[in-house]
Amino acid sequence: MSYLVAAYTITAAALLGYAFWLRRKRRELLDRSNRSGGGPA
Amino acid sequence: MNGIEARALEKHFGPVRALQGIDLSIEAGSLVRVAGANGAGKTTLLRILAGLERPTRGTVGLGGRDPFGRKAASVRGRIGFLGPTTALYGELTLRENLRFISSLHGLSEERTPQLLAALSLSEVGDREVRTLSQGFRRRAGLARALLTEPAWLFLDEPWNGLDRAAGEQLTHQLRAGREAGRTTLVASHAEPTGPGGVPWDRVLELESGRLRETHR
Amino acid sequence: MEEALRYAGVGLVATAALTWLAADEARAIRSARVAGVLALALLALWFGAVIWVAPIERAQGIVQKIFYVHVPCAPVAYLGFVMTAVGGIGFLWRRDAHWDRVAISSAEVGVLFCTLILVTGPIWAKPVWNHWWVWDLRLTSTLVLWFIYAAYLFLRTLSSGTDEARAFASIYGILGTAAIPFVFFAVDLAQGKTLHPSNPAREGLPASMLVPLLLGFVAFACVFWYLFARRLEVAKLEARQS
Amino acid sequence: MNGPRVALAVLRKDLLVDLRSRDRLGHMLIFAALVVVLISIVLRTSAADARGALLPLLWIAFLFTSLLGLARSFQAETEDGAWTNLILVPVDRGWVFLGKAGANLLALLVVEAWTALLAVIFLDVDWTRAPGAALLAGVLGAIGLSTLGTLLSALSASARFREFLLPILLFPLILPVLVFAADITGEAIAGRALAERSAGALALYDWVFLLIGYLGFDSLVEA
Repeated sequence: MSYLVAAYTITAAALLGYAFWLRRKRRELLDRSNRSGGGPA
Repeated sequence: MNGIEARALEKHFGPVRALQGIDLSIEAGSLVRVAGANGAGKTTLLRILAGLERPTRGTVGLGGRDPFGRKAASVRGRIGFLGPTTALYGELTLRENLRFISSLHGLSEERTPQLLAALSLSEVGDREVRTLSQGFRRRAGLARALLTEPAWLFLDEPWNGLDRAAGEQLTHQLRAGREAGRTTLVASHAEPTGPGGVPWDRVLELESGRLRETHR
Repeated sequence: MEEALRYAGVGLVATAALTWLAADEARAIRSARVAGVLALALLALWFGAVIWVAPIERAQGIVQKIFYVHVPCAPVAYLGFVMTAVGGIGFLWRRDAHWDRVAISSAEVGVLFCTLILVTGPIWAKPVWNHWWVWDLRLTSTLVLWFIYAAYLFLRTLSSGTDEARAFASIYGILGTAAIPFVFFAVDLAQGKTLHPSNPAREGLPASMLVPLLLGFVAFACVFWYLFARRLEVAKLEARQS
Repeated sequence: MNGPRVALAVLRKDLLVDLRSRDRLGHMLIFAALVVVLISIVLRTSAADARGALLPLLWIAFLFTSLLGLARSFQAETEDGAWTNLILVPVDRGWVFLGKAGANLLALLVVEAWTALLAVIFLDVDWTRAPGAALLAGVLGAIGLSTLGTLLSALSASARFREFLLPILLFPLILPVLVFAADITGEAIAGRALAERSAGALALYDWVFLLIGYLGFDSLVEA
């Protein structure tokens, strides 16, 4: 059972982790471009 | 009409803007100096016009043909370029190097000895290029650029490392090229001294990636 | 062999769809919201199906349910790899950095899913066959592909931002994808000589196992679509930044 | 047709540079001998083992040896700034690629023959049981390796960590060649019939990657 839980949690963690990393990178880049006058995407 | 055109040329190396929109049109057979301080983008401009590096944006025309286009092979064969290095193979002798370039372009056998004589390099012809002095190596590089009798010749700081005699021969070659209808672009930050000077048709002033033409 | 053809057929359709989507970068980026909503809905359905619809398999027990997360990762991983070549060809043909962004985005998401295959595989193999690594055809081939596209990502980190680096990466992406069939054939040839428990055949699955599996394929496809669109947007913003 | 003329000129030039500098080939031969001897000693081989596990190891030894030569395919062009000569040619640059790959192929064939000889001396391998198959594997394997190796070394010539980059890029892609070639030679040594499937796959592999190299090289040189 623990193997089953491990497989699903690792998959969820990887996908969510990557999605949030992208979200944070996107916000970071948008702020930087707003500050330097560039418009949002 | 095998002049040189460029429209809205831009070249970015990541955040660095080496060229920021260059437009120029040079008639065939003219001898043009590209002046400008170090880092103005002279080398980048020459390499792009010579078909060695693609522009990030904009187009290049040599005799109306794009050196980066699909059918650029015929144009490429008639481009001569001399950069900061001789572009020769150190382990090979000067003659072997020039014979290699000749076979790449299908040139006749006499072209090499003829050019070596013209640039008084005959006596070092059989020495490995890496054993040549700086001055001879620079002249050997010039010989390589002139070997294919290019219709468009691009020289990047060719006077660097040349002694007076070699400088004169270079000026002579530029004059001869001009008569023969060759279009030549020479990048040099300082006005080359020497007897009679160089009969420039035009001087292009390059400043941080932009063109400021000084006089006709 | 027949299964491989069906696999390739579906793959072709998916690649064509994603190429059409990626052709217009702005539209692809805007589609992230739709993809996100679809992905969440389908993931919920898929997970519910795995818990309530999928049976407890007699031989392996509950741990067999790793099957429903392990297998759906494969098609999207390969879709990511094929799209890397599509992006590469697009860039070399049009010299438009947009296609290069498509290549990097699909490669990254592809490697993510490929890594998940290589993680969930051993987690499943350990309790059932009592060793972590199984030299089975699909798993081994996927491992080799992982190295190819990890090398692709490594190549990109060395020198980004110049057209030269993009052209180099494009060519390697194309080489990598061209190698896929040869890798499969070579691994089959090499491993064929040693006996290993093969993956449970998928055709003879009862409906109760097929439903969660198919839901998994579709759900993971939407997750791929969402992550790809978001990563494309990040690449676009980075390009505009420099 | 001046394409082949250019390819031949590049090939001749590369061989001349190799002969003149003499170190590239010399290093490879010494390295190959070292690896084969190392394998033989460390694995405490007996003649019987030679046919079984050892033969594929020869291909791995050959792969590592070839790295030395392939990594320096474009060294002259990169260091002496001689890329210009290969870019400004009046033909499709794919011919330049074929010339370079040809020069590498010849070097690899020499190293391969040398490795085969070492196998006879140290591992009592008897190539005469099926010389044709062994030769076929050798030539097709060397073609695959020189094709991919040349293209990837052009890719990594200007990169920073090029010593690491070439093996990382090359090894996963070259795996099929090793498998097919090892299969053909394995069957040959065992005196069984030619492994057609492997021979066919290897030939197709060579052809596909030669084509990608030919087409890809053009957009690679002036990136």
